[in-house]
Amino acid sequence: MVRVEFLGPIQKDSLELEIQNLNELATILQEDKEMTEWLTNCAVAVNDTLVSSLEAPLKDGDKISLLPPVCGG
Amino acid sequence: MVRVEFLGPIQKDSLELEIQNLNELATILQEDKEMTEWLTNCAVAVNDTLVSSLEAPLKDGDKISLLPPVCGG
Amino acid sequence: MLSLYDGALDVPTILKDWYAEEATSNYGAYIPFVGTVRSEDGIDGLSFDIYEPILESWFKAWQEKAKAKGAIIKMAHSRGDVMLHESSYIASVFSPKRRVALEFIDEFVEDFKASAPIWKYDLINGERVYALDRSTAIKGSGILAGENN
Amino acid sequence: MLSLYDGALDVPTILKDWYAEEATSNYGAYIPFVGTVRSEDGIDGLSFDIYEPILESWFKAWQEKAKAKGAIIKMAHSRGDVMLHESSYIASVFSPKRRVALEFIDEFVEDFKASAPIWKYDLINGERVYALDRSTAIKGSGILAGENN
Repeated sequence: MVRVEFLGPIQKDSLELEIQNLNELATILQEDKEMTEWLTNCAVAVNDTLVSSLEAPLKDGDKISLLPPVCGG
Repeated sequence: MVRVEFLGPIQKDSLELEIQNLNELATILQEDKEMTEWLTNCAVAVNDTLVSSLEAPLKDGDKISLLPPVCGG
Repeated sequence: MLSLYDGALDVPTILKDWYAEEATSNYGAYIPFVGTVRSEDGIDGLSFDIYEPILESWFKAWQEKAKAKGAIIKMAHSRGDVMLHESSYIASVFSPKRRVALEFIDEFVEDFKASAPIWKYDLINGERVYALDRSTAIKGSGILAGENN
Repeated sequence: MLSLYDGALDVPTILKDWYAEEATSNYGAYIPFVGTVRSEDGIDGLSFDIYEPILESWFKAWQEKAKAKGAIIKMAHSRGDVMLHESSYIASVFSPKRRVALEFIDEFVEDFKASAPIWKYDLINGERVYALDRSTAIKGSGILAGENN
Protein backbone atom coordinates (compact mmCIF):
# COMPACT_ATOMS: atom_id res chain seq x y z
CA MET A 1 0.00 0.00 0.00
CA VAL A 2 1.31 3.47 -0.91
CA ARG A 3 -0.18 6.84 -0.14
CA VAL A 4 -0.64 9.51 -2.84
CA GLU A 5 -0.96 13.14 -1.74
CA PHE A 6 -2.06 16.08 -3.88
CA LEU A 7 -0.35 19.26 -2.78
CA GLY A 8 -1.19 22.95 -2.87
CA PRO A 9 -4.13 23.91 -5.08
CA ILE A 10 -5.12 20.41 -6.21
CA GLN A 11 -8.53 19.82 -4.66
CA LYS A 12 -8.33 16.06 -4.25
CA ASP A 13 -8.20 13.78 -1.24
CA SER A 14 -5.26 11.49 -0.70
CA LEU A 15 -5.39 8.00 -2.16
CA GLU A 16 -4.21 4.68 -0.69
CA LEU A 17 -3.23 2.39 -3.54
CA GLU A 18 -1.78 -1.10 -4.05
CA ILE A 19 0.66 -0.33 -6.86
CA GLN A 20 4.18 -1.49 -7.64
CA ASN A 21 5.52 1.54 -9.54
CA LEU A 22 4.66 5.01 -10.81
CA ASN A 23 3.59 3.71 -14.22
CA GLU A 24 0.60 2.15 -12.52
CA LEU A 25 -0.15 5.44 -10.80
CA ALA A 26 0.01 7.26 -14.14
CA THR A 27 -2.50 4.81 -15.64
CA ILE A 28 -4.89 5.26 -12.71
CA LEU A 29 -4.69 9.06 -12.67
CA GLN A 30 -5.00 9.37 -16.46
CA GLU A 31 -8.50 7.95 -16.12
CA ASP A 32 -9.48 10.77 -13.77
CA LYS A 33 -10.73 13.68 -15.92
CA GLU A 34 -10.19 16.20 -13.13
CA MET A 35 -6.50 15.30 -13.07
CA THR A 36 -5.78 15.64 -16.79
CA GLU A 37 -4.41 19.19 -16.63
CA TRP A 38 -2.57 18.62 -13.38
CA LEU A 39 -0.75 15.59 -14.76
CA THR A 40 0.86 17.72 -17.46
CA ASN A 41 2.27 20.28 -15.05
CA CYS A 42 2.86 18.39 -11.80
CA ALA A 43 6.19 17.14 -10.52
CA VAL A 44 6.30 13.90 -8.55
CA ALA A 45 8.12 13.11 -5.33
CA VAL A 46 8.56 9.74 -3.67
CA ASN A 47 9.16 10.01 0.05
CA ASP A 48 9.82 13.74 -0.41
CA THR A 49 12.45 13.32 -3.10
CA LEU A 50 11.60 14.51 -6.60
CA VAL A 51 11.81 11.78 -9.24
CA SER A 52 12.43 12.09 -12.96
CA SER A 53 11.24 8.68 -14.16
CA LEU A 54 8.33 6.35 -13.52
CA GLU A 55 10.44 3.21 -13.33
CA ALA A 56 11.68 3.09 -9.74
CA PRO A 57 9.86 0.38 -7.76
CA LEU A 58 7.59 1.43 -4.90
CA LYS A 59 7.47 -0.33 -1.56
CA ASP A 60 4.82 -0.63 1.11
CA GLY A 61 4.43 2.61 3.04
CA ASP A 62 5.93 4.91 0.39
CA LYS A 63 4.55 8.42 0.17
CA ILE A 64 4.00 9.88 -3.31
CA SER A 65 3.38 13.61 -3.71
CA LEU A 66 2.14 15.55 -6.71
CA LEU A 67 3.50 19.10 -6.83
CA PRO A 68 1.71 21.56 -9.12
CA PRO A 69 3.42 24.72 -10.49
CA VAL A 70 5.00 26.80 -7.72
CA CYS A 71 5.27 30.49 -6.97
CA GLY A 72 6.90 31.37 -3.68
CA GLY A 73 7.96 34.83 -2.63
CA MET B 1 43.30 82.39 -11.23
CA VAL B 2 42.14 78.75 -10.76
CA ARG B 3 42.38 76.60 -7.67
CA VAL B 4 43.80 73.06 -7.81
CA GLU B 5 42.84 70.61 -5.05
CA PHE B 6 44.41 67.25 -4.33
CA LEU B 7 41.85 64.85 -2.91
CA GLY B 8 42.00 61.85 -0.60
CA PRO B 9 45.42 60.41 0.07
CA ILE B 10 47.45 62.95 -1.92
CA GLN B 11 49.45 64.87 0.67
CA LYS B 12 49.70 68.16 -1.10
CA ASP B 13 48.34 71.60 -0.37
CA SER B 14 46.02 73.29 -2.84
CA LEU B 15 47.54 75.50 -5.52
CA GLU B 16 46.34 78.82 -6.93
CA LEU B 17 47.52 79.12 -10.51
CA GLU B 18 47.23 81.50 -13.45
CA ILE B 19 46.64 78.98 -16.25
CA GLN B 20 44.41 78.93 -19.30
CA ASN B 21 43.87 75.18 -19.72
CA LEU B 22 44.69 71.77 -18.26
CA ASN B 23 47.67 71.29 -20.57
CA GLU B 24 49.41 74.01 -18.61
CA LEU B 25 48.51 72.26 -15.36
CA ALA B 26 49.92 68.99 -16.70
CA THR B 27 53.21 70.73 -17.55
CA ILE B 28 53.46 72.26 -14.09
CA LEU B 29 52.62 69.05 -12.21
CA GLN B 30 54.92 66.91 -14.36
CA GLU B 31 57.84 68.89 -12.94
CA ASP B 32 56.86 67.90 -9.38
CA LYS B 33 58.56 64.56 -8.63
CA GLU B 34 56.13 63.80 -5.81
CA MET B 35 53.26 63.95 -8.27
CA THR B 36 54.68 61.60 -10.92
CA GLU B 37 52.86 58.48 -9.76
CA TRP B 38 49.65 60.30 -8.94
CA LEU B 39 49.47 61.82 -12.42
CA THR B 40 49.27 58.35 -13.97
CA ASN B 41 46.35 57.20 -11.85
CA CYS B 42 44.40 60.36 -11.03
CA ALA B 43 41.19 61.47 -12.67
CA VAL B 44 40.56 65.20 -13.13
CA ALA B 45 37.43 67.20 -12.45
CA VAL B 46 36.73 70.82 -13.35
CA ASN B 47 34.10 72.40 -11.11
CA ASP B 48 33.20 68.90 -9.85
CA THR B 49 32.61 67.42 -13.28
CA LEU B 50 35.06 64.75 -14.47
CA VAL B 51 36.82 65.64 -17.71
CA SER B 52 38.33 63.36 -20.32
CA SER B 53 40.56 65.81 -22.20
CA LEU B 54 42.98 68.60 -21.38
CA GLU B 55 41.70 70.97 -24.04
CA ALA B 56 38.71 72.69 -22.44
CA PRO B 57 39.54 76.30 -21.54
CA LEU B 58 39.62 77.31 -17.89
CA LYS B 59 38.17 80.51 -16.55
CA ASP B 60 38.86 82.62 -13.52
CA GLY B 61 37.55 80.95 -10.35
CA ASP B 62 37.45 77.41 -11.71
CA LYS B 63 38.11 74.59 -9.28
CA ILE B 64 40.21 71.69 -10.51
CA SER B 65 40.31 68.47 -8.49
CA LEU B 66 42.67 65.51 -8.77
CA LEU B 67 41.00 62.23 -7.75
CA PRO B 68 43.31 59.29 -7.01
CA PRO B 69 42.13 55.62 -7.22
CA VAL B 70 38.97 55.03 -5.20
CA CYS B 71 37.70 52.27 -2.96
CA GLY B 72 34.42 52.94 -1.23
CA GLY B 73 32.37 50.40 0.64
CA MET C 1 18.47 28.95 8.58
CA LEU C 2 14.95 28.56 7.23
CA SER C 3 12.14 30.19 9.20
CA LEU C 4 8.43 29.95 8.38
CA TYR C 5 5.92 32.33 9.90
CA ASP C 6 2.14 32.44 9.96
CA GLY C 7 1.15 35.65 8.14
CA ALA C 8 3.33 38.63 7.23
CA LEU C 9 7.00 38.87 8.12
CA ASP C 10 8.37 41.38 10.60
CA VAL C 11 11.04 42.53 8.15
CA PRO C 12 13.01 44.98 10.36
CA THR C 13 13.30 42.44 13.17
CA ILE C 14 14.36 39.60 10.90
CA LEU C 15 16.96 41.73 9.09
CA LYS C 16 18.27 42.94 12.45
CA ASP C 17 18.41 39.47 14.00
CA TRP C 18 20.24 37.98 11.03
CA TYR C 19 22.73 40.85 11.03
CA ALA C 20 23.31 40.35 14.76
CA GLU C 21 23.72 36.58 14.38
CA GLU C 22 26.64 37.09 11.98
CA ALA C 23 28.05 40.18 13.67
CA THR C 24 31.44 38.61 14.32
CA SER C 25 31.49 35.96 11.59
CA ASN C 26 33.73 38.13 9.41
CA TYR C 27 31.46 38.29 6.38
CA GLY C 28 32.10 41.43 4.34
CA ALA C 29 28.81 41.35 2.43
CA TYR C 30 25.23 40.82 3.60
CA ILE C 31 22.49 40.95 0.95
CA PRO C 32 18.87 40.40 1.91
CA PHE C 33 16.18 40.22 -0.74
CA VAL C 34 12.78 41.29 0.61
CA GLY C 35 9.60 40.39 -1.29
CA THR C 36 6.52 42.51 -0.61
CA VAL C 37 2.92 42.07 -1.77
CA ARG C 38 2.08 44.58 -4.51
CA SER C 39 -1.30 46.09 -5.22
CA GLU C 40 -2.16 44.66 -8.62
CA ASP C 41 -5.26 43.41 -10.40
CA GLY C 42 -7.53 44.36 -7.51
CA ILE C 43 -6.16 41.82 -5.06
CA ASP C 44 -6.47 42.30 -1.29
CA GLY C 45 -3.42 40.21 -0.63
CA LEU C 46 -1.78 36.86 -1.28
CA SER C 47 -1.93 33.55 0.50
CA PHE C 48 0.64 30.75 0.55
CA ASP C 49 0.70 27.00 1.03
CA ILE C 50 4.07 25.43 1.76
CA TYR C 51 5.10 21.80 1.59
CA GLU C 52 7.74 21.83 4.27
CA PRO C 53 9.57 18.50 3.82
CA ILE C 54 10.65 19.30 0.27
CA LEU C 55 11.22 22.98 1.04
CA GLU C 56 13.64 21.89 3.74
CA SER C 57 15.57 19.53 1.50
CA TRP C 58 15.68 22.17 -1.25
CA PHE C 59 17.01 24.70 1.24
CA LYS C 60 19.57 22.23 2.62
CA ALA C 61 20.95 21.67 -0.89
CA TRP C 62 21.39 25.46 -1.26
CA GLN C 63 23.09 25.63 2.12
CA GLU C 64 25.66 23.16 0.79
CA LYS C 65 26.17 25.22 -2.37
CA ALA C 66 26.64 28.34 -0.23
CA LYS C 67 29.12 26.56 2.04
CA ALA C 68 31.20 25.51 -0.97
CA LYS C 69 31.62 29.24 -1.74
CA GLY C 70 32.35 30.25 1.85
CA ALA C 71 28.91 31.82 2.15
CA ILE C 72 25.78 31.21 4.19
CA ILE C 73 22.10 31.72 3.43
CA LYS C 74 19.09 32.50 5.57
CA MET C 75 15.48 32.51 4.47
CA ALA C 76 12.10 33.43 5.91
CA HIS C 77 8.68 32.88 4.31
CA SER C 78 5.07 33.38 5.25
CA ARG C 79 2.37 30.72 5.47
CA GLY C 80 -1.26 31.73 4.93
CA ASP C 81 -2.44 35.26 4.24
CA VAL C 82 -0.25 38.30 3.64
CA MET C 83 -1.99 41.52 2.84
CA LEU C 84 -1.08 44.38 0.47
CA HIS C 85 2.25 46.07 1.23
CA GLU C 86 3.15 43.39 3.75
CA SER C 87 6.17 41.17 3.09
CA SER C 88 6.09 37.41 2.64
CA TYR C 89 9.66 36.51 1.74
CA ILE C 90 13.23 37.31 2.73
CA ALA C 91 16.25 35.51 1.32
CA SER C 92 19.72 36.55 2.32
CA VAL C 93 23.33 35.74 1.65
CA PHE C 94 26.37 36.49 3.76
CA SER C 95 29.81 36.03 2.21
CA PRO C 96 33.35 37.24 2.72
CA LYS C 97 33.43 39.12 -0.61
CA ARG C 98 30.84 41.01 -2.59
CA ARG C 99 30.97 39.16 -5.94
CA VAL C 100 29.98 35.84 -4.41
CA ALA C 101 27.12 37.48 -2.51
CA LEU C 102 25.82 39.43 -5.53
CA GLU C 103 25.85 36.36 -7.77
CA PHE C 104 24.53 33.97 -5.14
CA ILE C 105 21.50 36.05 -4.13
CA ASP C 106 20.43 36.18 -7.78
CA GLU C 107 20.81 32.43 -8.40
CA PHE C 108 19.22 31.56 -5.07
CA VAL C 109 16.15 33.78 -5.54
CA GLU C 110 15.64 32.60 -9.12
CA ASP C 111 15.84 28.94 -8.16
CA PHE C 112 13.54 29.61 -5.24
CA LYS C 113 10.96 30.98 -7.67
CA ALA C 114 11.35 27.99 -10.00
CA SER C 115 11.64 25.16 -7.50
CA ALA C 116 10.56 25.88 -3.93
CA PRO C 117 7.35 23.96 -3.14
CA ILE C 118 5.21 26.97 -2.29
CA TRP C 119 1.86 27.78 -3.86
CA LYS C 120 0.52 31.28 -4.21
CA TYR C 121 -3.10 32.38 -4.22
CA ASP C 122 -4.63 35.78 -4.87
CA LEU C 123 -7.00 37.00 -2.18
CA ILE C 124 -9.73 38.64 -4.16
CA ASN C 125 -13.36 39.35 -3.20
CA GLY C 126 -13.02 37.03 -0.22
CA GLU C 127 -11.79 34.13 -2.36
CA ARG C 128 -8.45 32.34 -2.54
CA VAL C 129 -7.57 31.93 -6.24
CA TYR C 130 -4.56 29.85 -7.27
CA ALA C 131 -2.10 32.06 -9.21
CA LEU C 132 -1.50 29.51 -11.95
CA ASP C 133 -0.52 32.07 -14.58
CA ARG C 134 2.40 33.33 -12.44
CA SER C 135 3.47 29.86 -11.36
CA THR C 136 6.26 27.71 -12.73
CA ALA C 137 6.12 23.94 -13.25
CA ILE C 138 8.94 22.32 -11.29
CA LYS C 139 11.67 20.85 -13.51
CA GLY C 140 10.70 17.32 -14.54
CA SER C 141 6.97 17.98 -14.31
CA GLY C 142 4.56 16.07 -16.53
CA ILE C 143 5.95 12.55 -16.21
CA LEU C 144 2.57 11.19 -15.10
CA ALA C 145 0.80 12.57 -18.19
CA GLY C 146 1.89 9.73 -20.46
CA GLU C 147 3.50 9.58 -23.89
CA ASN C 148 1.55 12.42 -25.41
CA ASN C 149 3.24 14.99 -23.20
CA MET D 1 18.56 59.26 -0.90
CA LEU D 2 22.25 59.52 -0.05
CA SER D 3 23.18 59.67 3.64
CA LEU D 4 26.68 60.10 5.02
CA TYR D 5 27.49 59.32 8.66
CA ASP D 6 30.52 59.92 10.84
CA GLY D 7 31.77 56.46 11.84
CA ALA D 8 30.00 53.11 11.61
CA LEU D 9 26.46 52.74 10.27
CA ASP D 10 23.55 51.67 12.45
CA VAL D 11 22.52 48.98 9.97
CA PRO D 12 19.28 47.72 11.58
CA THR D 13 17.93 51.26 11.95
CA ILE D 14 18.81 52.28 8.41
CA LEU D 15 17.32 49.11 6.90
CA LYS D 16 14.20 49.59 8.98
CA ASP D 17 13.81 53.28 8.13
CA TRP D 18 14.22 52.69 4.40
CA TYR D 19 11.70 49.85 4.50
CA ALA D 20 9.24 52.10 6.37
CA GLU D 21 9.78 54.98 3.95
CA GLU D 22 8.64 52.82 1.02
CA ALA D 23 6.02 50.86 2.96
CA THR D 24 3.18 51.93 0.69
CA SER D 25 5.11 52.73 -2.50
CA ASN D 26 4.10 49.38 -4.04
CA TYR D 27 7.61 48.07 -4.69
CA GLY D 28 7.67 44.27 -4.73
CA ALA D 29 11.41 43.92 -4.20
CA TYR D 30 13.80 45.59 -1.74
CA ILE D 31 17.44 44.58 -1.88
CA PRO D 32 19.96 46.18 0.44
CA PHE D 33 23.66 45.41 0.12
CA VAL D 34 25.48 45.81 3.44
CA GLY D 35 29.28 46.12 3.50
CA THR D 36 31.05 45.24 6.74
CA VAL D 37 34.72 45.64 7.74
CA ARG D 38 36.48 42.26 7.71
CA SER D 39 39.36 41.24 9.92
CA GLU D 40 42.21 40.81 7.42
CA ASP D 41 45.94 41.49 7.33
CA GLY D 42 46.03 42.57 10.97
CA ILE D 43 43.99 45.75 10.48
CA ASP D 44 42.08 47.33 13.36
CA GLY D 45 39.56 48.89 11.01
CA LEU D 46 39.17 51.09 7.96
CA SER D 47 38.88 54.82 7.48
CA PHE D 48 37.23 56.74 4.66
CA ASP D 49 37.57 60.12 2.98
CA ILE D 50 34.69 61.23 0.79
CA TYR D 51 34.57 64.00 -1.78
CA GLU D 52 30.94 64.90 -1.46
CA PRO D 53 30.24 67.13 -4.49
CA ILE D 54 31.21 64.43 -6.99
CA LEU D 55 29.68 61.64 -4.91
CA GLU D 56 26.41 63.53 -5.04
CA SER D 57 26.49 64.00 -8.79
CA TRP D 58 27.47 60.35 -9.29
CA PHE D 59 24.55 59.30 -7.08
CA LYS D 60 22.16 61.62 -8.87
CA ALA D 61 23.06 60.03 -12.21
CA TRP D 62 22.24 56.60 -10.75
CA GLN D 63 18.97 57.90 -9.38
CA GLU D 64 18.05 58.84 -12.95
CA LYS D 65 19.02 55.39 -14.23
CA ALA D 66 16.90 53.81 -11.48
CA LYS D 67 13.95 56.05 -12.30
CA ALA D 68 14.11 54.98 -15.94
CA LYS D 69 13.53 51.41 -14.76
CA GLY D 70 10.78 52.30 -12.30
CA ALA D 71 13.14 51.72 -9.38
CA ILE D 72 14.66 53.85 -6.64
CA ILE D 73 17.99 53.66 -4.83
CA LYS D 74 19.11 54.65 -1.36
CA MET D 75 22.65 54.69 -0.10
CA ALA D 76 24.46 55.25 3.20
CA HIS D 77 28.23 55.48 3.74
CA SER D 78 30.58 56.18 6.62
CA ARG D 79 33.10 59.00 6.89
CA GLY D 80 36.19 58.50 9.06
CA ASP D 81 36.93 55.40 11.10
CA VAL D 82 34.94 52.17 11.06
CA MET D 83 36.28 49.34 13.19
CA LEU D 84 36.34 45.56 12.60
CA HIS D 85 32.90 43.96 12.14
CA GLU D 86 31.23 47.36 11.90
CA SER D 87 29.53 48.34 8.65
CA SER D 88 30.49 51.27 6.44
CA TYR D 89 28.23 50.94 3.41
CA ILE D 90 24.64 50.17 2.51
CA ALA D 91 23.28 50.42 -1.01
CA SER D 92 19.72 49.45 -1.75
CA VAL D 93 17.29 49.16 -4.60
CA PHE D 94 13.50 49.10 -4.52
CA SER D 95 11.65 48.09 -7.65
CA PRO D 96 8.26 46.72 -8.65
CA LYS D 97 9.72 43.42 -9.88
CA ARG D 98 12.61 41.27 -8.77
CA ARG D 99 14.67 41.04 -11.99
CA VAL D 100 15.22 44.79 -12.16
CA ALA D 101 16.21 44.89 -8.50
CA LEU D 102 18.60 41.92 -8.73
CA GLU D 103 20.34 43.33 -11.80
CA PHE D 104 20.38 46.92 -10.59
CA ILE D 105 21.92 46.22 -7.19
CA ASP D 106 24.80 44.41 -8.90
CA GLU D 107 25.47 47.17 -11.46
CA PHE D 108 25.08 49.90 -8.87
CA VAL D 109 27.46 48.33 -6.32
CA GLU D 110 30.07 47.55 -8.99
CA ASP D 111 30.00 51.08 -10.38
CA PHE D 112 30.14 52.44 -6.85
CA LYS D 113 33.35 50.48 -6.30
CA ALA D 114 34.84 51.71 -9.57
CA SER D 115 33.71 55.32 -9.58
CA ALA D 116 32.49 56.77 -6.28
CA PRO D 117 34.98 59.36 -4.97
CA ILE D 118 35.74 57.64 -1.68
CA TRP D 119 39.20 56.74 -0.44
CA LYS D 120 39.88 53.84 1.89
CA TYR D 121 42.64 53.57 4.45
CA ASP D 122 43.68 50.64 6.63
CA LEU D 123 43.91 51.43 10.33
CA ILE D 124 46.97 49.49 11.40
CA ASN D 125 49.24 50.00 14.39
CA GLY D 126 47.73 53.42 14.95
CA GLU D 127 48.40 54.56 11.39
CA ARG D 128 46.08 55.39 8.50
CA VAL D 129 47.50 53.69 5.39
CA TYR D 130 45.96 54.36 1.96
CA ALA D 131 44.67 51.09 0.49
CA LEU D 132 46.14 51.70 -2.98
CA ASP D 133 46.35 48.01 -3.90
CA ARG D 134 42.57 47.56 -3.47
CA SER D 135 41.70 50.85 -5.16
CA THR D 136 40.55 51.46 -8.71
CA ALA D 137 41.60 54.38 -10.90
CA ILE D 138 38.50 56.25 -12.04
CA LYS D 139 37.75 55.84 -15.76
CA GLY D 140 39.73 58.44 -17.72
CA SER D 141 42.53 58.69 -15.17
CA GLY D 142 46.05 59.55 -16.26
CA ILE D 143 45.31 62.44 -18.62
CA LEU D 144 47.69 64.74 -16.74
CA ALA D 145 50.62 62.33 -17.06
CA GLY D 146 51.46 63.35 -20.61
CA GLU D 147 52.11 61.46 -23.80
CA ASN D 148 54.06 58.61 -22.25
CA ASN D 149 51.01 57.29 -20.42
